[in-house]
Order: sequence, then structure tokens, then C-alpha cells
Amino acid sequence: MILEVRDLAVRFGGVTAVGGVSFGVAAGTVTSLIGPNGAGKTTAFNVITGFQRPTAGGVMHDGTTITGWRPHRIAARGLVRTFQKTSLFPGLSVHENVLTGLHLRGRVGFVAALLRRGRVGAEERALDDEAERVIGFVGLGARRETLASALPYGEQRLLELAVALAARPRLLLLDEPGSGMTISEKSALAALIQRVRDDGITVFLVEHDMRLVMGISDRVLVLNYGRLIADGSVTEVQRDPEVIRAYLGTGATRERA
Amino acid sequence: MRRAAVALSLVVMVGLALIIPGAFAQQDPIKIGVIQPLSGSVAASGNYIRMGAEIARDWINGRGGVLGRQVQLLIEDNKSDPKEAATAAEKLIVKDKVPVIVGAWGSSMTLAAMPKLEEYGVPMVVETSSAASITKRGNPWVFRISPPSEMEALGLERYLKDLGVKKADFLAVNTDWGRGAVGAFGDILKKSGANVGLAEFMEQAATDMNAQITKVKAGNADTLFITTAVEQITLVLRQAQEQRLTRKIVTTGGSSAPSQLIKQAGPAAEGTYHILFFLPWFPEAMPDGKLAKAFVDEWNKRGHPFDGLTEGFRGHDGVLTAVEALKTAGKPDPKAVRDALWKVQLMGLNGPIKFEKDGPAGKESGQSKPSIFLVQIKDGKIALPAFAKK
Amino acid sequence: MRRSGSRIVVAASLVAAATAPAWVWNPYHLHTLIMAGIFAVLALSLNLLLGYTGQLSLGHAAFFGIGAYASGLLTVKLEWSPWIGLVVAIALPALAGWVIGRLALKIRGAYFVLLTISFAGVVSLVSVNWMELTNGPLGLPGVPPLELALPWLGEVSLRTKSAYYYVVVAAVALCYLVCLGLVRSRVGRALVALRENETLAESVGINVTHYLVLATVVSAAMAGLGGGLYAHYTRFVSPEVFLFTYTVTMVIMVVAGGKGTLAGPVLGAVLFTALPEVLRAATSWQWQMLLYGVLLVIVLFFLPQGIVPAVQRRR
Amino acid sequence: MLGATYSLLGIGLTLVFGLMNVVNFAHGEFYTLGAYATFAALVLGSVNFFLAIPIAIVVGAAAGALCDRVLLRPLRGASIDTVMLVMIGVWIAMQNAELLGWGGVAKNIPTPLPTQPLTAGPVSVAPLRLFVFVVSGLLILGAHLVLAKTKLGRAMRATFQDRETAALMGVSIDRIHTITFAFGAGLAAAAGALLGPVFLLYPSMGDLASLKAFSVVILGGLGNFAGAALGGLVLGIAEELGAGYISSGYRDAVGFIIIVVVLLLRPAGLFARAERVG
Repeated sequence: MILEVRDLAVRFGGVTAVGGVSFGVAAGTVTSLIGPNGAGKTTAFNVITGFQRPTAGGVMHDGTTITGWRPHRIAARGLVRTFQKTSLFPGLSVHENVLTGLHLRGRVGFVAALLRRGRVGAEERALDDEAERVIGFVGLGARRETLASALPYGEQRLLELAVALAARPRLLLLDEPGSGMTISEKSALAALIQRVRDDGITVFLVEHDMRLVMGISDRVLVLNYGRLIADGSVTEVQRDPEVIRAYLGTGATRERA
Repeated sequence: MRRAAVALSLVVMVGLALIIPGAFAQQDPIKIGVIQPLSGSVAASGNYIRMGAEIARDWINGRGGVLGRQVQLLIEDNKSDPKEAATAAEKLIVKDKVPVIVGAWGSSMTLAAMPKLEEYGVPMVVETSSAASITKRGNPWVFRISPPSEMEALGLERYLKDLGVKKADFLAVNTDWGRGAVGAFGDILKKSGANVGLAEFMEQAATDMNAQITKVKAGNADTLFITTAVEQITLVLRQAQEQRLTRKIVTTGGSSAPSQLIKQAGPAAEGTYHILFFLPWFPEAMPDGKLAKAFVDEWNKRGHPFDGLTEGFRGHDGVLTAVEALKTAGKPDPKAVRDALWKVQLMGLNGPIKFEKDGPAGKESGQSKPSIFLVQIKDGKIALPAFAKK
Repeated sequence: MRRSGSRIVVAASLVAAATAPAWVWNPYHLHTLIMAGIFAVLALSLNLLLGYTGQLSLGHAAFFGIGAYASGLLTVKLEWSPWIGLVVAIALPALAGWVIGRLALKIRGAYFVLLTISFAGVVSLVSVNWMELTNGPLGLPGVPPLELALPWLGEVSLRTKSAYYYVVVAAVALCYLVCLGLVRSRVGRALVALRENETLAESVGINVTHYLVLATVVSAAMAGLGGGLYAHYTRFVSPEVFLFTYTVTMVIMVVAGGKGTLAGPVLGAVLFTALPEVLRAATSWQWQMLLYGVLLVIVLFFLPQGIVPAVQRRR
Repeated sequence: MLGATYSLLGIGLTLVFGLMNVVNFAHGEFYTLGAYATFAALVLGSVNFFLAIPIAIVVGAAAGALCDRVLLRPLRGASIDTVMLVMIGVWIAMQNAELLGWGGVAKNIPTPLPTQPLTAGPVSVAPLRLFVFVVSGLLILGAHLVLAKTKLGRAMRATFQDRETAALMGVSIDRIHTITFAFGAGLAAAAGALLGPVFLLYPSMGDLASLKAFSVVILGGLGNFAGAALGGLVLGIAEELGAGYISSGYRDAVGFIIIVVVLLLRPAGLFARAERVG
């Protein structure tokens, strides 16, 4: 298990967003976390990546407890996420976005930036090459100089993925990467996620699109009202009566996400 | 290339803007620089002084100017900011080549302009500033006609007994001027056997002085000395009346414009004493009664506010002093004017102006000894207290 | 091709800047240029925060003033060498910047603005009221000029305008290079990431606190250098150095010049130091500040991004 | 006493910020404008004192509407710093225009109210101050009612909550912005009209008012109406106490220190309820 979550609970005032959930994510897999709206999926992501403190419970990464760590430290361990709402550096070009994502791969600090121009130059060239590679990987090569805010929506989501990949994740947490994408964009995304996994990066996914989830997941976790109601392979979960009930019960509102 | 063109044109514009005005320097009239706060927190006073200076200029020009040439005042705004005062001095000296400057109102502004005087060797007639340090610093280009607080306090000394001051509190604006006055008057009081109570300060822009007045009220002094601009005195008097503070009140600094106080503070100003350097109500009581009368008439004729006279006279005296020095020097040359300033002996609106040496030996500044007057507001009118009549 | 055009302009302005004392025969104009240089340092400093990390400090006059007072007090009261004064004028504001940076951990946007305004307000009141230390409103006259002891030339006083001009130009160049070094590296990208999207920055491993504090410290240190240069140039320090107008002037220079660019603040500093002097020459005092305000509105109205980005866009 | 006028100033500023995301540095100038308008109506137009105050409010609101229409509307969508700087330009221009128009000499607004203080036991209050306090209180109440009860107020609150949704619901954002700005400017002018007779009129009088308004707004939380109203009172009282017990020279520091402390402990303002996260 690359990631283990134990008895995780998050409450806002009187509202329970996540109520005592435990699960693990196995290295080298694509694991999906699904569930109706308000089930606590994004909250779980926020806790894992350090953006939210849990009320109780803990998160372990490779055997180290990372509960309550600040997000940048968690990122430095290789847990990198994307966000539900498109989150980019809007005023920067695609290339600059990815370069910024490469932050953790550089070493140059304040002093070196001022005094050791030679080293900075060498590092910058290496980072440039790496950025080029990542941009190519997600297929945005033609958009290198375009401002992030000027990209069409689908490509913005790809760029988010590129920025996250640039941070050299070992575990990539994707929060609804396919939302708002066209069907063809989604199938390209599915292929891309599988290529990411083939590169040895574990993928942990929150997604509403069942076709996407069922097509690429090795394992599926189902959350409802802050509780884990199912955990298993795609086929196991699809047959689970409680899952079916949860989805039928809230099916009407689901599409609004 | 268009980027380059735009950038280049900007640079050219700035360059031209800097150079062109300098190219049209005229030779004809004799220029005198005037640096005053014409905007910002103390703009009112600065503008009165400008008005007084303009009257002096017009009179002098009406009499045929000086050295056969007309006098031109180059008026610069120091925006009540020392940096601007220094820049204005630099501009007047270097660009306009004035042989003498009148300025720069506040002490911090004068102090900031002073290094420029030394750098280029141009004298300045200081008309308002009261900080002792101005003439003690060893800047031989400074000639002050306004009294430092010490001198003003000395002037009051002879009235202390008649005023019946046994213990006094101070309420002063938190500036070089207010701080200086509290120190100087406190020393004189102690010297003459009176006690010094509280020293409270207020920010220049403050409008609500109730807290300070409450503190004063809690004490047991019989007199309150107030040092600040007339606007703030008005507020203090009004708020003191609201709090029913009963104290003998003496304002210092000479710019408290009692007639303005009567208008704006009404009964709250009744009975208060004011140290002044010019009495527009009694021009005939001034050292040069005829001159004073003429000045007051001219001031009124121009429609300037009467209340400004207690300040405006300084502009007149400053310009008059500068012109007298120019006349003695015989040429508009800064060094000659400086030497001539030492020989100046004239009767201004305030009284005789003659510079004595002050400051470290060899680098003395000039300090004239101004006359000091005391008035009281009585029955809604300005009166000379019986003991202060000559 | 276009690049070479802009390079020519840059090179020409550099040559012009380097030789200015030779052809600017009027010391008043040189004085204006020196003030422009000091303000260029300040504008570069503010730009680091405002333009790169996106945090607006409206208390920047505090760092400037602390620098001026630090150097002024050490040289006047303790008679230390002005050079040591200048070093302290950099170090002390840097320390203050560190404190502000740490305090501002969770504070952003308008709240950061107000925190910095308040900081400046408190420092300014201390300068007025702590008579024993600062002389209060009397100010500190007689700040010594910078002197340079060269082994083969003996003591060189930098009292003359042209000499001081070079000191200031060197300071501007230094600050420019510091900014350039930061901006063109991983550090600069981290700062920009703060401005663009702080949450995303954290999620890719950028230590937001570290970079915010770093930017505040460097920015404060530069502003302090500007303050020290100012103190030894005007040779007089008074509480007016904390006036809000100084901060406003810096912001005008940065935003009108083009925030987030390196040339913008410098160009802004030159233009907006020259503008009041141009107005001084062009109109009587009554109209100067009124026109200044109106011109400011007009510039922003037509070039809301600032001059330099507008010029860049058109190339 | 002064707290109530601080509240008036703060409410105007906080509304403009909350709704329009504009940091209005010219706020104090509308205060100055209100004071001078009262003076003009009273002394030059020989209008009754009690009529002069509403006139001043109308003048302030009209100037505010004009300012929004001409300067702010075209800049909608520009960055907050740019807009802020434009307002700084307006501030400088307005202040110097006032200097040009009225001269730097302080002016006094005469009032028909008696100057002798009213006494009730140990407490004595000047009638003018009581008048200022009561009218300010009424204006605050009025502003609250406008926001809470009228259709316009609902539209303003909807815009504050969610601009896009409000626009979808048929609210004209441009119109709401103009009205909000005019509303804020009118309240500032009212404060000026009320404090003018207490203090004196001079062109730079707005600077201090702006400072107080900002302190109030930060105390109450940016964009928080009730917070600004309470914040004004708290600041007024804190200043009195601060000046009474600490050195009077540090009086204005009290406001700053409160700001710093509040920012550090409760960045959302003293009276903000804890925000729900998530």
C-alpha cells in the first residue's frame, strides 16, 4: 500500500463530511473513489494532500504518517493532486505553467539564484528539456506559448495534468479530471491515465463518469454520506446492492456536478 | 521596432521636458525664490505668507524695483514635505539662479533645504521656522527673522507676573514647533519660579482633543499654554468649553489669529491670551505704525482674509529683507547678498530687523530679534491687556 | 529582429544613464535623476512584492523610513561610518520585513494591504513620539555624506552630485540584477506561482511561506537601501519619510510603469519623478498636483496594465 | 460620539469594497465634498442648516455616481491594484481641486444649535455632538433598512453573494455598482456634513477620515455591514480610552494596533462569524 487512510473523520461544525473511513491504495494501480455528490470525496482528497486537517484519524504514505503536514511537504513526498475546479497559473503560458510545476526538481535557492549564474543556467536548461517532455506527453506541444487562460477547456484540464506530472508524483490524485470534457476528450484522457500508470505512477481518482471509471480502474472505492460502502474490483462494485441503491437514490441530482 | 520607437519617444519626451524650460531663462527682473507650503497640511499659513510676499513685491516694484530692475517672486510649493523643500531649493538655485530665497515655513522643511544653501552658496531668509537648531547648526547662509521658541518665551517673561501664572500645563502640536515651544516656555516658567505641569501633544491632523483636555482638567494648574495652528486652537477651545475647562489660556507662536478664533470658537475664545508678532487691529501700536496701517489696508483691498494678517506680515518682512540686502549688495549675486544681509537694518512690520550672529564660531547664522506682543480676547473683541500697553 | 530593436534602446539608455553627469550640465536635473534613481530602487523593491508575489504592500514607506533612520541615527548619534550605516539600513528593514512576512502567513490581498499600512502607521508614530531616539518631529539634521577611501586616491567624498549619481546608479543596477536573478530562476517562478494560484503552487510542492517571507525580506532590504541612500543624499531625516505619499508614489511608479516587469518600475520611477518637475516648470503651483492626479488617472485609464506591458504587446 | 460617524464612513467603504471589489482611496474626498457642500449651501446659498445636510448627501451621491459611471465602469475587470491606483489619482485630483476652489484656509460651518453643553449629572454633552450622534444613528438605521427591506437592497445583496447568479436573475450589475458607489459616497458625504460643523473644513480633512474608515472596515471585516457599524463605535471608544490611558501622542496608534491584532487573530474581522469551509 502506497497510501493508507485510517479512521478518517472530518466535521465542519455539526456537519459530518467524512465519518470514520479507512482504505488503502496499492502501488502501481489506478484506484477510483466514487460516490454521489456531497459524499466526502473531495474532502478526503483535501485531507490526504494536506489542504484540510482531519477531525480524527490519520494518513500514511509509505509507512510514514503525514497527517497534518503542510501541502508542499506532502507534495515533496510525491503525493501530487489536481483540483475539481480548473486550477492553473492563468497568466502564464503552457510552458511556464509546466516549468513552475517542475519546482521540486530544481535545487537553486535564493543565494544561488543571485551568485551562481552558471549553475542556474545548467539547471534551467535541464528543466526546460523536462518541461518539453511533459508537454509532449500530454499532447500540448503545439500550445507551448499559449496563455493558460486562453486554452480551450479540455486543454486546460490536460495542462493541469501536465503541471501535476511535472511535480514528479509517485501518487497522482486526480479530482474529477474528466468533468466538462467531450466524449472523445474523455477517451483520450483515459488512455493518458493508463500511460501514466504504465510509467509507474500510482493514480488515485475521483470521478463521476462511470464509463471512464469502470474502463480504467483496477479498484473502486464507493463513498456515501461520508462512509465507505463498497471496496473492490469494477465488477464487484457494480453488483453491490448498496451501491446501486445509493446511486439510484441520488441519481437525479448527480449530473449537476 | 515599434516597442523601441515608443520607448525611445518616451525617453525623448522626458529629456525635452527637463531641458526646454531651462532654455528660456530670462535675464530682466531680479528673481527672489519663495518656498512655502501651498498645499498639504499647513497650506493655509503658507498661502498667507505668499500673499504678504506679493504685497511687498508689488510695493517695491511700484517704487521702481531694486537696482533699477523689477523684482520677480518665484514661488514654489513644498507640499509640507521636507523632500519637496529640498527639491524646490535646488530648482530655484540651479535652474532659476535666484540670488536669495525666502522660506521654507516649517522647521523640518527649512532644515531639509539648508544643505542645498551650503552646497551652492545661496542665502535664505527664514520667515517662520522656530526650531533652535536652524541657527545653531553652523550654516552661514541662514538668516532668520522669526523668533525661535526660546526668544518668544523670553519675550513673554516680562508679562508672567501680570498674567499670574503659578502652574501651567502645555498642549502642543506634535511637531518640531510644538515640542520646541513646550521646552522653551517650560524653561522660562521654571526660571521665574512657576511650576510646570502636564505636557500633552496632539497630531497635526487630529481633530478630537477631548482626551488631552480631560487630562488637563484633572490637573490643578491655573494656566494652559497652547501651541499649534489656528485651526487646531479653534477645536481645542471649543472642546475645552464643552468640557467646561476653566483655565487661563495662552496661545504661543504668533499665528493664532484671534479674530478668526472669535468667529469660529465664539464664546469659547473669551478671555484667552495670544502671543503675536503683528497686531492688525492696532496698526498704530506697531513699531512702524504707518507701514502697518498701509499693509493692513492693502491686504483688505486685495480681499485677502483679515485673519491671515497675523501670518501674512512675515512674507512681507521676508521679501523686504531680501530686497534690502540686494540693494546693499548692489548686484544679484548670492555671495554679495549674503554679506549684505549682515548689514541689513530696516523697520519691518514686526519691528526692527537686524541680524546678530548665532551658532558655532566662524560659521554663524544670522538671527534677528523680533518684537513680541500679547493680546487678549475680551467681550468678543481683541484688546491689549492693560499691563501690555506701552 | 524585434529583439535587436529593443536591445538598441536598452543599450542606448544604459549609455545615457552611465554618462549622464557628462551631458546633464544642470545640477537640478541631475538632482532629479538622483531622486529618480532612489525611487527606482524603491519601485523595484515594491515590484518584487506587488508585481511578482501579487501582494500589495502599502506600508513600504516604513521600510524606506527605517532604512533612512537606521543609517541617519548610526552616523549622527554614534558617528559610525556611513557605509556601516548603509549596511544596517539594509539589514534592519530586512529584519522588519521578515517579521511582517511571518505575521502575514495567512493574510492575503486587501488584508495584507491593511496590515502593511498599519505597520507603517505604527512605525511612523514611533518616529514622532520616541524623542530620545529619533529627535521626534525635529528630525535628524547633519547626516554625513558617503565617503569613499581608495588606497591610491585617498579619501573621495561622494558629496558631489555626479559622484552620488553613480552611487545611486550602482544601487539601481544592483537591485535590478538581484531582481533579474530571482525572476529568471526557479525562485522567481515560485514567487509568480504565489501570485497566480497559491493553492496550486502548494500542491506542486512550493513552500508558500518560505517564498513569501523571502520576497518580503528582499523587498524590505531594497527599500531600506533606498532609505539609506536618501538619508545620505538629502542629509536630513525627519518623520516625513514615513508619509503615505512616498508609498503612493512607489505604487504609482510600479503600476503605471508595469508591474511584474523589470523595466516597468525603473521607467515608472523616471517618469513619475520627472512629471512633478515638468509640471513645476509648466504651470503654477496651484495646478501641479491637480494635474498630477488627473494625468495619473489618464495613464491608468488608457494603459491599465502599465506602460511597459502596453509597449511589449504592440511589438 | 464620533464612533457613529466613523461607522457611516466605514459602511460606505465596506459596501463599495464588498460589492465592487474596489479599494476606494478617494473615500475621504467624498467626506470632504459633503462638508464643503454643506458649507456652500449654508453660507453661499443661505439654506437652512437642517436642509443643507440632505443637500450635501445628494451632492456626494451624485459625485459618486458620476465617478463610477465615468471612471470605474470602463475599468470593470481591470486588476484591483489598477482600480485602486485610479482612485488614488481621483483622491489627489479632488483634494487639489478643493484646494484650488476653496483655498487652503480653514472654513467654519455655523450651526443654529446652542454651544452651551447639556448636563445630566456628571455627564455633559454639547447639543451639536448629540445631534451628530442621533443623525448618524438614524442614517445607519436607514442604510440598514434600505439594504434589508427594499428590492434594491435585495439586488445589492444578491450581487454581493454571487455576481453571476445575480446577473442571471436579471439584476443589472452595472446599475447596482453605480448605485452602490453613489450610496457609499453619499454616506461619506453625510459624515462630512455632520462633522463639518464640529470640526473645521480644509481640503486635506478627508485624509484622516479615510484612515478612520479603513480602520473601521478592517475591524468589522471587509464587506461586512454590521461589522462596519459596530467597528466604528469600537474604534471611537478605543481611541478615547487609548488616549486617556496611554500617551496622547500614540492615540492614532491605537487604531493601527487594533488593526494588526485583529488581522492576526481574526483575519476575517472582529465580528465575522466563522466561515464554513468546504
